[in-house]
Amino acid sequence: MSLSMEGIRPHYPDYSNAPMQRHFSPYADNGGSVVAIAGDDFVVIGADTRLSAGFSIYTRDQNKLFPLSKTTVLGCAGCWCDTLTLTRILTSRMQMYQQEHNKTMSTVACAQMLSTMLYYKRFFPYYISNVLVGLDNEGKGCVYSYDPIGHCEKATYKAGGSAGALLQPLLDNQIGLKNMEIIGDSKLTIEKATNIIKDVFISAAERDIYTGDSVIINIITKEGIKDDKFELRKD
Amino acid sequence: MASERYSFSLTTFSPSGKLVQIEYALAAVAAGAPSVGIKASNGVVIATENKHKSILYDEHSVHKVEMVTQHIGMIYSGMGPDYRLLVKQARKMAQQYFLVYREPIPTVQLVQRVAAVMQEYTQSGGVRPFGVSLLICGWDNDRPYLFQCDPSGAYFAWKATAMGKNYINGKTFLEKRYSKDLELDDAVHTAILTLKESFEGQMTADNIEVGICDSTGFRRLEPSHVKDYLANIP
Amino acid sequence: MTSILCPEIPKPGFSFDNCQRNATLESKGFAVPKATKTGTTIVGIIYKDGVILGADTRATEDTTVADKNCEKIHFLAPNMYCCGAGTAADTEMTTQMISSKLELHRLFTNRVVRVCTANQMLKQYLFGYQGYIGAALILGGVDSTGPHLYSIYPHGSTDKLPYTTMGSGSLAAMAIFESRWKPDLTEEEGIQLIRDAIAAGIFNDLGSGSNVDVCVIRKGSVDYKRTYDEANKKGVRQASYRYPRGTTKVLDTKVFTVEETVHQLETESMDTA
Amino acid sequence: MFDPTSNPPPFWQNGPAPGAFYNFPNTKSGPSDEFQHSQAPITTATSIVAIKYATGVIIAGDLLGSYGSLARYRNCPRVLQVNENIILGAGGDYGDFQYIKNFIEQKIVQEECLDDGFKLKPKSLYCWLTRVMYSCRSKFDPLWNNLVIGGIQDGEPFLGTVDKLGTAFTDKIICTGYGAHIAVPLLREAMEKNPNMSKDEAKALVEKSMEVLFYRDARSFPKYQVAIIDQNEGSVIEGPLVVKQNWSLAHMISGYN
Amino acid sequence: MSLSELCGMSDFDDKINSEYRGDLNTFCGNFTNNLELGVPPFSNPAKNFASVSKDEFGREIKIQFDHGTTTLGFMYQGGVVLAVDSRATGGQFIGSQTMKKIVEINDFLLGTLAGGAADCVYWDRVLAKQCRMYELRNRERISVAAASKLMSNMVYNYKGMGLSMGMMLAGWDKRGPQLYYIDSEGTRTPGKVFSVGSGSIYAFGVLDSGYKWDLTDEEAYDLGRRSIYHATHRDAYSGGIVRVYHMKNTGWVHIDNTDCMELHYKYQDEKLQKSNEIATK
Amino acid sequence: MSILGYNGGAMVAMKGDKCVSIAADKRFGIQAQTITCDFKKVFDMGPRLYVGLPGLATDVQTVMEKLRFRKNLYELKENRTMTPEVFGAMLSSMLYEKRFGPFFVEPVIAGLHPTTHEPFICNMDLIGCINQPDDFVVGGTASAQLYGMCEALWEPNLGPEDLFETTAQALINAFDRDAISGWGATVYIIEKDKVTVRDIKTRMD
Repeated sequence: MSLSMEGIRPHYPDYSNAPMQRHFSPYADNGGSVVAIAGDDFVVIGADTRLSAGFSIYTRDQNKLFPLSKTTVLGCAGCWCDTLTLTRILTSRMQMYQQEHNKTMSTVACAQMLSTMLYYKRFFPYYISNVLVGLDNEGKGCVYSYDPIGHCEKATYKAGGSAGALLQPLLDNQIGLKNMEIIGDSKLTIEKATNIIKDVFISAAERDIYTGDSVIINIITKEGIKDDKFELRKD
Repeated sequence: MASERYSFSLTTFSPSGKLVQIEYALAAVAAGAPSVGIKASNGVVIATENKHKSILYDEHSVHKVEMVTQHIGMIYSGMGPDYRLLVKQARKMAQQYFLVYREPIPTVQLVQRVAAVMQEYTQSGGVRPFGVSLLICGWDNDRPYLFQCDPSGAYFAWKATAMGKNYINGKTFLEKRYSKDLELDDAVHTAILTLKESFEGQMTADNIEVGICDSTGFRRLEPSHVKDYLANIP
Repeated sequence: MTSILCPEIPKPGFSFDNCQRNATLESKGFAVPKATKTGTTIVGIIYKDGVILGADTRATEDTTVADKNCEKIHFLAPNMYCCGAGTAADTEMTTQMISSKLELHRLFTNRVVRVCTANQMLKQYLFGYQGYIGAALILGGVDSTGPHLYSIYPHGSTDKLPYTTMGSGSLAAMAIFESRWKPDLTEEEGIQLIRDAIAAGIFNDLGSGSNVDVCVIRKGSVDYKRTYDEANKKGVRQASYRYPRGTTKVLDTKVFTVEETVHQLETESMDTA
Repeated sequence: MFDPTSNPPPFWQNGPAPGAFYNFPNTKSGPSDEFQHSQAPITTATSIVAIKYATGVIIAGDLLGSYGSLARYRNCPRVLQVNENIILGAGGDYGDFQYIKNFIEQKIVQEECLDDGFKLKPKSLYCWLTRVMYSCRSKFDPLWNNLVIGGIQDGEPFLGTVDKLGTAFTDKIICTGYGAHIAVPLLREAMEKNPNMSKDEAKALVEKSMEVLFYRDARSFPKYQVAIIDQNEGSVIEGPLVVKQNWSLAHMISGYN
Repeated sequence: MSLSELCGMSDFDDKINSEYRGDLNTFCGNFTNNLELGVPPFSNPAKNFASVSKDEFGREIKIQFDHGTTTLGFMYQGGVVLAVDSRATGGQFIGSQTMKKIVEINDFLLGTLAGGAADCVYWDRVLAKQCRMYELRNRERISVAAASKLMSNMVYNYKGMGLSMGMMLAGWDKRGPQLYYIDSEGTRTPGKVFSVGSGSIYAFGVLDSGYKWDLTDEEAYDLGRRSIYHATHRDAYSGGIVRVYHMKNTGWVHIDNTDCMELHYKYQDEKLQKSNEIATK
Repeated sequence: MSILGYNGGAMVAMKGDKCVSIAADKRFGIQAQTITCDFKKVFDMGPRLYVGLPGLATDVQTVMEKLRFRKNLYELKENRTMTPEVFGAMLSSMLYEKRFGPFFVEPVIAGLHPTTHEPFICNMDLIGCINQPDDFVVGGTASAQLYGMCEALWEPNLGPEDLFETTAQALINAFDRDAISGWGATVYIIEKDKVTVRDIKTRMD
């Protein structure tokens, strides 16, 4: 009998049949999901606040959105230690740019810089799924999504992180208006975007164990960044 | 006797087309303790004689009325040891059915399966047929069922029937007394009366056994309960 | 005979027909998929008048929740229940099979089956499969000798304890027991303790979630409180996503009408020679 | 360096090559001149339990240094006062902890020497340790520790933790090791009922957690130390304290049966 | 001179700090030198990365890079036509249906990307910079041959490290239209007809049967479109929209983007019509 | 890749008001290669009983044949229509029998009770653990995407027409994000007196 049970066993410390082994791994999956939706003159990004590893919750209140400038916010999900490092370097790079050029880095430039920074670690990547949002030079909302090694794509909506696969199709349907013959009111307002983000997180919290506790939503308009928070299930 | 020539092997027909071993088995049944079953409008009753040859015998320790599942029970006329084997088989089959379909076995199905076992013993080498006839009663689909299984593997659905010693008298008695809208209580009464028809000696709660089956399931009546019924009998 | 020609109900026991093929597939790099695991917090305590069992209701498949409200307290016998953690199908089927065996045992012996009998049956069965049947169980019941509580591990070892926990949330639940359990709890205290222990598992262990099921077994009676406490409620959606009819483009439609069929339930008696 | 898939080093490593008398150290003799980092902790310490209460922070840890499954060193203090603003607790490899402790102390001494009136703040230490731990993990040479940093900054209590990867977060409750599984549920429950705990309540809670941990964590020990830092009362290390134990229910456990 | 220096304290501190202070530069090395990527702390990343990518619980860390593609390019009398799909898949999940797989390096140079998306985009960007530098230094556009050589040399440095890319470089230089194929193994070859990516075998089938040198422009576009469509239909990892570019002597022109869904039902109707015509005849 | 994803396929079943739906994609592929776009994955097991079998195509067909055999035998023997519950139990025990050498299918069952017309849906894992929720079940390679869609779209008491739209939209949008399922889809709406089968227009890439 060579039924591979090994793959599943180690999650259960109390009745694993494998000997306890301590093997160093530089990565951890700390979970979390990020969703972003861009509109004509705004962009909304939400991330859950659960930080977890394995089957335990590290903390229920971890903001995963990092405001980089007045018009740019980065949302990160994945390996938290990589996230901390990446965002810290990003912030200082933004600062350096500010001091060297005496102006704030634009969202577009920031998006490109992030891609280059991620690619630098091509052979030992940051394990993060990044979603960068902001207003571009014309004040239009934009969303950039990345794979772990820095492939960057501009979009109008994107879901990433542990529940990315659960959330993306609903966005395709509701924001991207895919596969519909009759399309009702397709005007995207801040309110509609925020509501959809809340709804997709409610759905994700039902099915993804790494998504839950609460959601922090940042609404970015030319007036600045507005915070919103809303509760999810806690189990 | 001519038929003896064909009785050396169970699986050999006699020239007249009979399997004489089965006839002998039926004879064993007809010589066995009488038992009765009656289907009432709201349940079934099965009853049998459980006479003891000696006063030293400890009553109520070995039963003739046996439960198969919550809603099916059975009794027999004929040979006790053979019966126990069939009870065991029946219970196992019922449990197996439940494990596969997560639904209690319908009485018909159980009867078919028990009958199939009995039939196998009329067609295999080196075995003999069972020396018992069974009465199987059950409740499903919101209605009662009463079946008889013979050593041949034949099974019959009855409204009321009697087996064992003096079964002809019993049946005649039942034919007279049976009515379609009999209540369970009356049926129990009738069943005991039928047994009494051919009963030798004093009938007490210790030498008959009664089982009833209705929408709440099958149960064997306690001797005290039987006593109450007996009290109503002249 | 008929059963050989047409095995309607197959032979009992496992079939290993596909093993060779599956091993070949695996050697070619196609991983064997994971069966649904119940991450699970299951607990049991002995209280003044009997046993209380508790369980959460989440079943996970890797990191997705496969079942939000599954039943982890399984019926074994009228005086015995059993909580299961581990491979969901294994716990389900093992308890069903043992329940069947216990029923037969009850019919043959004509008395209420003792809890230690069930424990022995379970451990022998699991030991026989050397841990390949991934069922971790908590067995609780009351019999003529009083309340009993066992924890049974997939390899067939068992423990008899006054309070026990199992599953991925077992440590969280055990913390609650260790700090609050005491002998001779009342039923109310017992249920509250069970609820708190399960809630600790639900909120602190990601493999456990949704609701709390509680089962109180006293001498002669059982109180199975399914969804005793709804620990978590699904959030309220902001909008309805009902589509106007005609949203989906249909290429081809076929309609089959279903007629009411009449079933004959009577069986005709067979003619016999 | 790190290559678990390659063959093990030859049996006769660093010895004289066939036909040679002696191999001088520091001359390349094998395919590898790199050392293998220790990828597993040796002497380990178990859980740390920490709570932030209304006016301060408590960090507790027992005194045992386990050598595998052997309870070998029974007096390994691992909560310490960094300066009057900061307390620190550590679990995991004890050697790595001593190394960290050493350079934190150096840092403090150096600051003292500067004598500019500025004191290291807990958030700064927390941030710095995060970078140190991350940097080590990126070299595949992790410091196998969980560090818990408590302190008072700007009049507010602060509690944060860093693990061996550099995963850092702050919370009101932080437990490491087995404590993360056993003590956290107790603390979270208590914290939910009483979000603004007083010092005494917090202390009692920690005491209870240490007791439960001692019952269930096989690498724990009944002697422990507590570091407390308070807005008003400054910081103090208490202990060694002894875990209250109650084995009265032992007779009820039939055990293997 | 502070007390600490008097006491000789700084040595220890410097050692610790120097180790961790350089982060800011060491994590952005490719900002200053585009060709330099971070060195992983283990040897042979292509082979060994897999053993690193498990977390402590033994669970696989799924670092899935965007992948997959069908791209094609061919030369004909009117220049070079490039056609690509737009799907990016991470594992089985479709990360994007709108990815841009043609990179406009300059007005006379186009690159297509297949394989690891990030690899291709990054190195195309580096190439674009180098081509521009060449232009500025030499006051003339770089030849396609030279550009492709630059590219293949750059990625050759990382051969065996796990880069995954197969790209085509199309351009128009002094010698006329050019088409090159370059991949991460260091292959670089000129040719007339290429198709690269997971769906290329399907694309080749259509492409080869319809290809001739003297196609008209419209025919060429349609051939490209049709080949990509058929590849997207059969290959799970290709899809989205078909982008067609034309490299002319005046520079590249973006012809159009067509959704595969639209193409499918259009071609299906055409097929139906044709079979109806045959039937009526 | 898991063997369940060798051929690809996505499936969903939902409960509505006095009706149930079951829908599946139509692709049959071998890993990345699409072989045909009219592969049947949902089979009728009775007038109001459908079973969907996503998974390894060879096992899909084997299991379907075995099921049909067992179910027909049951109906002949017991002279009554099999209820969805019994059908589910039978399938579950059939799969669990092969616990140590499973069939690579994760069945989805949808149907109405033959006499009470009570809606029934359930799914199981490959060794027969039944999951029987009140709202919807999913299966196949796009299950993560389907979970996300259904959690948002499903609402109680949908009539047959609305149930169709909801099921169809959930399925199409979900498999549009899965590389190895799609290529057309069929939606079955099962009601007391009729079964409506609709082929819907989807992306074909």
